[in-house]
Amino acid sequence: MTPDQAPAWADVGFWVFALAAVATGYRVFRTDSMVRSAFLLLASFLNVGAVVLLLGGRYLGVALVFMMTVEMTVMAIFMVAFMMNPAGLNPMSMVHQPRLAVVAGAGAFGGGVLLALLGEFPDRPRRAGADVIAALGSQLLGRSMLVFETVGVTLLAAMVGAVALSSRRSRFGGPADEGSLPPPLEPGGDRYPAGVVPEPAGGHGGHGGHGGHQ
Amino acid sequence: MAAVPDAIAPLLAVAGLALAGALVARWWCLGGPPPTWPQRAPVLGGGAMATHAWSRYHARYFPMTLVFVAFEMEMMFMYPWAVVFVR
Amino acid sequence: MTRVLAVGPLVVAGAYAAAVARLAAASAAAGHGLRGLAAEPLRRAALALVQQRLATERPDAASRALAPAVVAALAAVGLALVPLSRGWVVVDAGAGIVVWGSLEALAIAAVYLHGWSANSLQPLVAAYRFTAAGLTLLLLSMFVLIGVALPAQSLRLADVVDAQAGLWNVLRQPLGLPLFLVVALGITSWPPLDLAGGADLAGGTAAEASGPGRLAWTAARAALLAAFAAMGAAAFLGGWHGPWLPGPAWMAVKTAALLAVLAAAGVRLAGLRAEALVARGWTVLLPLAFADLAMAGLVAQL
Amino acid sequence: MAVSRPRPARLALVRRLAAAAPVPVFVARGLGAGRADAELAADRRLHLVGSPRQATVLLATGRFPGRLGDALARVHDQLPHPRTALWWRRPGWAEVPPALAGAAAVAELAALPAALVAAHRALVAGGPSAPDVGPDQPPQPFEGRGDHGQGGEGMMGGVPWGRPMAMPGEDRDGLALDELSLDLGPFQPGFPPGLVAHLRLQGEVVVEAGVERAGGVDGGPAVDPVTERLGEPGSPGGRARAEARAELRRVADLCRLGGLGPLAARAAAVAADPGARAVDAARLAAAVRRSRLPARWAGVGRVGGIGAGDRLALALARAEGALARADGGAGTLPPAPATVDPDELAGALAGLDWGDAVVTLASVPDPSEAPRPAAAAASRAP
Repeated sequence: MTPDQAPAWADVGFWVFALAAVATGYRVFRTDSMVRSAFLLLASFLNVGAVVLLLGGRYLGVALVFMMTVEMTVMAIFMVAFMMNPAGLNPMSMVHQPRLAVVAGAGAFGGGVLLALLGEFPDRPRRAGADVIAALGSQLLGRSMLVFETVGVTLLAAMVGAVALSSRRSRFGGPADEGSLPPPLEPGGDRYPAGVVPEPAGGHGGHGGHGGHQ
Repeated sequence: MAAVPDAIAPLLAVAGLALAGALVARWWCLGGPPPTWPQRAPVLGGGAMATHAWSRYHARYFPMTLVFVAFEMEMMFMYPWAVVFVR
Repeated sequence: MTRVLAVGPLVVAGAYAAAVARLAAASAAAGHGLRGLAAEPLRRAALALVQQRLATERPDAASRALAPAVVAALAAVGLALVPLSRGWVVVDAGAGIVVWGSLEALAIAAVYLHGWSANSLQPLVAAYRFTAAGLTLLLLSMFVLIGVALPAQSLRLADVVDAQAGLWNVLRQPLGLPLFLVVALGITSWPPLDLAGGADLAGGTAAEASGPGRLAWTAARAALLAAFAAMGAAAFLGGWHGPWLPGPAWMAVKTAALLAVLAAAGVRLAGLRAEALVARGWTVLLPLAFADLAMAGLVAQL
Repeated sequence: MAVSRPRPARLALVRRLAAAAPVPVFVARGLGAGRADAELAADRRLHLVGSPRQATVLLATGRFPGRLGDALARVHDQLPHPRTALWWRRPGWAEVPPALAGAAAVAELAALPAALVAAHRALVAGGPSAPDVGPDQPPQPFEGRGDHGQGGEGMMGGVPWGRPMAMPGEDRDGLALDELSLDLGPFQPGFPPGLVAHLRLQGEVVVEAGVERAGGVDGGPAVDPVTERLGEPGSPGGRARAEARAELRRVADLCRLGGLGPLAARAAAVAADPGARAVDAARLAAAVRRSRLPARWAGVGRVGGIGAGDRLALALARAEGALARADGGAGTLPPAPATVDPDELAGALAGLDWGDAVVTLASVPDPSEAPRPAAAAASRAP
């Protein structure tokens, strides 16, 4: 379906999914639970995927859903592992540096709007019945082979790097983080993230949790 | 290859109706009186836990997930590739 | 629109067929007869409807309600994607195989959410176990299904079935179907790969679920298993192709046969622990899946 | 106070179907009955469930002194309504735990299935559902306290919704994530009677464990139901049969824990059959081997020299040998594995993941499940 012949339901659907994407995206920052936050972001992406599908991005929309689903699941696992109070049992704010975030968000939104209004987009409606997926494939195997290969090598480097960085064993067999200590919560301060015992002679096995940041 | 008809409307309709149907069915089921506090204690075969179960959970397969995400991104390029591979 | 509404009965029939297959296999393996099995799923469902719906002290109520509903919706989309006969498919998606992949990914997310939502240790452990195995199996599934797209030169499932008019994929790519069945068992958390429902965890993510909630979870996973069986039949067993019988009948027969195989595996084989499954998934099954894809490419080039 | 629920007429069909469903039974093993309840798996009218959330009937077997009574009360209240409790009680047990105050009692193992089915049907037809034993209070009072009225303070403090949050602990990976400490059991499926594990977990890995026999170490069968049913307690055949039966009950338990319910049902059927022969046990052993369960558990839970998989295989071999002897044949009876000291068992749990720890605890032979001649047991009866 080309934009000029989009039926009425597609217009309605576009607005419904677009608004749902914004609403769930807003809720990401208004919940206390890391898991809810991750899956609300996923819900936002699912709505964006539906919007892309309605705009005719048959592969792109589905691929977006696919990738974002696994990525948000993985993100939830990491956020639960590394954030204090991951379920938000005590209500807390999800927002850090709110002023900077507001400025950056407004700037990005303004930039996007300007781009949409002032930018020149190619106006080449897709032929009815064209197979976009095959076109994408021949592009990847043909003229844009370099993109494909660059992405491949980059991702391979990412895999190797991820294993090297996340494996605890160092090149010489010992623990990779031997002798290292994470930075204190404030520069020069003596409060550490919960669970970190600065002196090895702490003796109480890291219980107590040092309060953490509020 | 023949023109591929668009399937977006039925896809969204099936997903939406099924989700809504399942949620309505849940609401329709009775489910009895609201549980009391002793009924709500977590199941540990007669055992008990002092704390909430929700915590910073040590999944232990963090490196696997990182490799997986990179691998999966790579695979997303394979789908269009598969369509034209034989040509 | 009528096709869209036909998905409802398909989901119910699929869940029922998967439940009967499981009960029949269990009954046969236990040395009991098969008498009265047809009504058994109904009896168990009725009992669940009479029972009280419990909650834990501080659950994530929205996630708890959403997880079974999402799995049910995924089963519906899965069954809607599969062509049941020539020209009869509810969702004729041009990227059907990718839609199937996202469906598997969403199923993993839903199971994780189900285990997380109870705020109880045993469901939580099960959720994490399942996610590790599910992600591994997701990669396998991508390889295997890209393999069936090669000869069809399309990601559309109707084309995949059409391409098997002469020779079924199960013969062209013999590794594909067994690997896909492993994925089906793992992602729907069905025995023997019921990593989200281990007996050592008092039922895993469903350890805290009672009454209607447990019924919804079990039924939704059964329907998803049926969708996997239908997908396996379409992608590897030639779908609706076959002599004498009409197309839908062949699809029903093949789907039922795969459900029977899956159920028999569940009652006769001990499952792998999550750690072993992940390790073997990456070191044995993934190379096998790659070999399957390479072979599919070679055969398709001929 | 019995909880009554509205029963509209349109639910009549649902109730009729529900009454005919296999009875979901959750078993709480007390002292003095060993693993005898495992035999119920052979009855297809019953469905032994892994979580009390599934059950309509709580079956309590044996005595529940001291902390076992508290645990029983906890599990009792976790069943959804409608629910009831049934007590497999021997005459002469005076002590009644609070959870079983109003429970019907059954003295014979053979009479249990019918009693369970009858209790289930009466419940589903609208009979009274057992009220809670514990008070309707949160684990710790929280309402209206703390920063937001949820009982919590700051980020991690207080008792939000009645419980504190887990705090970080050391781990072998160097990540100081939260450590969960809990008591598991004594009624975790597969556990021997009265066994409670105190676990400290990081993720699903056991950092440190303790093992306790709640209700006392000497909780052995006060009255042995096996020998009693088999007639002459002193006869050598009866003794061998009792040993085979105890091993087969263990096999049924372990198969269920391994996710192989149908094989558990077969093991239970052989155990319950007074005329079982060695060949039945041999066929069962072959089916278990084919399932690959002993191989899967080969390296799991090495305590006292052998792992869980070997213990399962040994139980099958002992059952076969004992049944051959009971029939007057010359069966080879491998020696029983030695019971394990709780501290040694606890030491073996550290570093295992949840599944391996549970399998270890369930498979290690326990003094409370060994069969004894009724005469010897009777002298110990309270």
